[in-house]
Amino acid sequence: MFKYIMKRLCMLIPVLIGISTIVFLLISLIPGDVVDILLGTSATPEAREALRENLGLNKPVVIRYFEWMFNAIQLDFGESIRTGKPVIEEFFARLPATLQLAGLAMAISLLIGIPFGILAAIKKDSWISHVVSVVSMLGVSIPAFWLGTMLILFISLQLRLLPPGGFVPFLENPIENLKGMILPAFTLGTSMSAVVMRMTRSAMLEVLGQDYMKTALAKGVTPKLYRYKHAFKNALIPVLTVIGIQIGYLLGGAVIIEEVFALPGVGRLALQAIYQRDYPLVQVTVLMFSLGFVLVNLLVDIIYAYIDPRIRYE
Amino acid sequence: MNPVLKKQQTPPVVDLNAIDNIGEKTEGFYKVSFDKLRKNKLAMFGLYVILLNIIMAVFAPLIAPHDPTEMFVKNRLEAPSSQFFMGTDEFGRDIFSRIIYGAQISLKVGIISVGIGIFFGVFLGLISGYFGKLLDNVISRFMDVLFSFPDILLAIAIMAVLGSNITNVMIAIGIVSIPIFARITRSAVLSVRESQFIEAAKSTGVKDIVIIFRHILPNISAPIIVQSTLSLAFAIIAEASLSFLGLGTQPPSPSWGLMLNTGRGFMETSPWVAIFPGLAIMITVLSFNVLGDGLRDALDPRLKKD
Amino acid sequence: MENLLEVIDLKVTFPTSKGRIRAIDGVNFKVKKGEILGIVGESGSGKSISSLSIMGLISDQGQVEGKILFNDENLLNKTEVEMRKIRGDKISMIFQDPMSSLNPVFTIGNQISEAILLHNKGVTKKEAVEKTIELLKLVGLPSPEQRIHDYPHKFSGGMRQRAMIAMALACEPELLVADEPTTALDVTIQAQILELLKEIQMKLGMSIILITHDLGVVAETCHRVAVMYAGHVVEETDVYTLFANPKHPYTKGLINSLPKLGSRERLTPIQGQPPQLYDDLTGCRFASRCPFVSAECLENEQVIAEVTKGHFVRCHKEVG
Amino acid sequence: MPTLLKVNDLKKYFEVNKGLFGRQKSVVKAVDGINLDVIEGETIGLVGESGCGKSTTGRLLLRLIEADQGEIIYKGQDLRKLDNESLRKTRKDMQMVFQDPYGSLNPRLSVGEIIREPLRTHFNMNKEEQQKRVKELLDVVGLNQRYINRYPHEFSGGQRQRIGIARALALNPKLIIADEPVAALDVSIQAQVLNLLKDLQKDLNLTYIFIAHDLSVVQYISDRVAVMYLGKIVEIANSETLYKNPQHPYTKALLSSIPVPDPTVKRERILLEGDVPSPLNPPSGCSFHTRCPFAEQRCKEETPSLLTVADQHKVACHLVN
Repeated sequence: MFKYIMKRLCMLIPVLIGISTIVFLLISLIPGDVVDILLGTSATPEAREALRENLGLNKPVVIRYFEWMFNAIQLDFGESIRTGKPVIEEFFARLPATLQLAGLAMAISLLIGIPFGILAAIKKDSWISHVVSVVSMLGVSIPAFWLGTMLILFISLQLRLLPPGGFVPFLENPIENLKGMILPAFTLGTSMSAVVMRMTRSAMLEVLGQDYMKTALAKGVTPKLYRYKHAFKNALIPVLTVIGIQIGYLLGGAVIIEEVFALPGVGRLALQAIYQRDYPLVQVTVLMFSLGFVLVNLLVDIIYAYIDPRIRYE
Repeated sequence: MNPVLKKQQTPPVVDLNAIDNIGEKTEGFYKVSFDKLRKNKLAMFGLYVILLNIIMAVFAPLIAPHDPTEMFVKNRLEAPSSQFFMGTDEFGRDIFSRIIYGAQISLKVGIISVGIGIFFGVFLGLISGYFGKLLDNVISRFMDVLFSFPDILLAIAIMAVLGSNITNVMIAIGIVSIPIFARITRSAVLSVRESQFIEAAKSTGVKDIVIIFRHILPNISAPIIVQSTLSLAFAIIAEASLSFLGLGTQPPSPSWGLMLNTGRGFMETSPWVAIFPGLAIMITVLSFNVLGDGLRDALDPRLKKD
Repeated sequence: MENLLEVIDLKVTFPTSKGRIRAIDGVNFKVKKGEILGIVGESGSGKSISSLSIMGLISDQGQVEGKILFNDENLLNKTEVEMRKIRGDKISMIFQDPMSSLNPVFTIGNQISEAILLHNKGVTKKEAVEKTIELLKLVGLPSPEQRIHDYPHKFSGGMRQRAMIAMALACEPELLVADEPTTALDVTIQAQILELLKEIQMKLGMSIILITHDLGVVAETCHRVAVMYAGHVVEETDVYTLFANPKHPYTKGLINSLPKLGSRERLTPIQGQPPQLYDDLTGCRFASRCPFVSAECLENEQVIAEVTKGHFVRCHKEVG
Repeated sequence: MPTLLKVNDLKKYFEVNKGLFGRQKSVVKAVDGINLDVIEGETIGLVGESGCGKSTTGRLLLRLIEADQGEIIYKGQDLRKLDNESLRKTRKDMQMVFQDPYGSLNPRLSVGEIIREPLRTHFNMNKEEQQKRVKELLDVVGLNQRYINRYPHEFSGGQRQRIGIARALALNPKLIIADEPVAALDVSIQAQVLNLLKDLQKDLNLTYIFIAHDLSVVQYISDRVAVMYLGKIVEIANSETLYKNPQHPYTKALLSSIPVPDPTVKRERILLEGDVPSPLNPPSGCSFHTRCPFAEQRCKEETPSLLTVADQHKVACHLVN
């Protein structure tokens, strides 16, 4: 098991290098002179030079790359062009809201997706199964920003049940915090619930058709053991993969949901940075999101191995 | 041609049962699959909606009651009526007409960006799956890296670099779509490559290029077709999302995402401005998704043997 | 000897898009206490469906008619809960492919002791583990104390089939249904497993239904044989009579199709292919391939009848 | 009779990566030094249990897999030294029939297209000539010509195998390597295909390398039989000799393991202990010593070589030689 985890960690290294290279190159690929874009052509030569210095643009790209990587390892990603503060600080200041949003969304989607997926597989060809199929189809097709907008319209503006946005830190006022989080988390979790539901259903159906399930029946196991012990543990393996991939959508979706519900999270920070062309800030957010995604998938791989002995002893 | 094959001395063993129930020619894979698809009502619904969308996009000038940019200054934010079927927006433009023209943008972005994804993805997947070794390793690692970015985030980042306009939207979504096609193609090639009919072709001396195009490509077309429909759905949502965030198509273009974004400002007073574009996106995306789902079942070789 | 199991006029049909398939159409056979009955037939003959019917494991779409008397009780009248208590306890089963018949995410020990715990109330986990080790010793698995902690993928095909047999024996069943238990194994391993089955049968005195396509396996292992073709039992008799004096043209054809070790004489295959089992079949199902076919064979449905004592044949020519 | 194909010391080792970074390389000796003379017009059988390297050997001969060492001499030239173009031309003479009647035919091509493909690749024929030849081939393998435009999924296993044989015959090969051609078929169909193969051999003067796990099938069809164990040939003899007078303990065990369809025959069965060892770590010395009931000390240390014990009869066993 330890060997397996070490192997996975080692396999991460080239991916991390690749990610950071691409993130670094993002700025170098901007067509035209960045300084012109940022300051306009009318800026004073001194101001232009200072910005060049700050962005390190006066050095050859290879040197800059190694400097940037060296600093990045020490979590130094430079300063924000607009505020002058280290971008990493700005990033961490905004992280809690995003983490809470993504965490709640994931919890919601697992709580909806897995039980209904199992139910749909067990009651194959029944009305429940059809409802699950239709609902999950709708769930993946509905644009999150529209769903969010509609929820604000009906639940917040018309019925006035929940606040339409804004963020109260959990430690300040847990109840207000949760009230404010329900709609965004539900919106963000909708598509993931649908995907998890579909995957659980098809994975369960696949497993139920396997030879070893016939063995279990021939042994005389009870329906409960049959479904939850023998079938579910096997079905969980493909479901986990999908959950890992869906975390990516969750992080990407957070950008949009935070915008819709005006939550002060990392996603919104990234958007603002893009609007303001604050490139170091853009870099750090994209890099950290990808890093988070990669780490979550590492975690998924480890859980995977825990469930499936064939991988553990690979 | 050396020895002319002699006819068998012993009467050939002929399958008595099979003779009576055969016709001269039977149907190919795609015909059989399409017949199967036709039985799937949901998928056919999707197909019809998509066809409707295409008609809307192609014949927009004939169908739309108004010009999508024409501002009826007196009729700003007017509720749906017989004149303005879905109401008007803050500039007094007819929302119904804008949605019809918006189909052009959605489909164009969808088709071109998925086209980019298929072209590069299938190419990379084919060569990495068929030739393997170092080439495979390099391509696969690179795809792993691209896969490590949450996809909409990667599109946003690319847009941030390239600047916001519709061409860049197509490039960004196209790039984001490449890895999934590469992966699907590669794994399909890997499984087909091991088939005995590939060995058989090799042993009769068929060239690599013929093997790839005659034996491998037709046998991996099913997952690629399915993924194309699903990727089209993704592309349409992604375009709408980018435009919604102001990073995609720019005003006054009637992009559904953009319309929704501006509609948010008048939600309490004029909800129709936001409702209809969203519905349009959802129905279109839903159609591609159900069609993709139906195709997956119809093209599944495992269900072939009845 | 008394009958442990008696299958009477068993019919199983499945709906398909092209109409109902009569997978089994009026099958009769019996299993005496302490005997090994071989059911032999080619793919599609209905031999596996017969075994699944006995276990009550035919899927919901399949329609099962007739009687399956086990200790004089009709299994087809039992509820699912009652059947569950019989499965794995009184009747157990082993399958063709040992590679896919064990659940990959549980240890061998866990899967075997589960069978013990399911059917024996009051047995502790510890006792179940001890019994598991004992069973694995019985089936000849080396160092069972360690191997119970292993997952199936660590086992070779032969060892997995041994583990499957141990699981089937967990509650000392009266009847063991073995569906092609050696088909997926190499010959030398097949010999080991067949030897093991015979040995266990002697030791525990249970009855076995051995389903196979291999006449050699039947000749070496079974006491009595039922030959199946296209959903019918076409011949049933003791193993010596079957090979010395086969009556049904299909049985004869099958024996003649088999290459014999040491002989290179030209084989006489059965011509053609088995029919598809749709509803509209009339007459003898072997008629289209039978060298002795007559007009009568095409028209009338044959019934199985006793031609000499203990020798049942389903053929006009023999029954008259 | 002249030798058609000569195989000298053919080896194929597969590397398996293990451990962190795949540094510990293990070697699977799939085929470990095979010598074989194939005489024109004969059928030589390769028999053995799974993992013995018989199928790999067949593929090495056609260079569907590249060997690591050894020579494959056909018409005086070493196939392993041919460039791709000459190999393609030589392969015309050597064709393969595959095991899996479902996997060996491209499901997207009609039967006619499948059989036509080798013709298109090697001969300069027009459409009509090709069509005529395809029909002729269907006739030869006992299939109705009307099947020409049908797709593989509509055929039964036996019929598909006939299509595969027709494809192999299309190029008028001299040698056919048949890899478990009847393993997936029912007994009654198996006999049909075996008889077809025999008849074709007689009519077309073919040479067969017949690979199978079923010794009784191999004996039936082959003139000579080579028994393989863990990548090596342990015994090779005439079909009858091998049955009547097997020398190698493995051959004896294999013969005695085959169930005989005659309940009156009571044999002394040699039951082998345990499984075939993994080719990943084959035992030292004679690779059979771990299961051999007669193994001695020297069997664990020295590898026996394949030596002639009688005319046309070679055995690799210390106890025999």
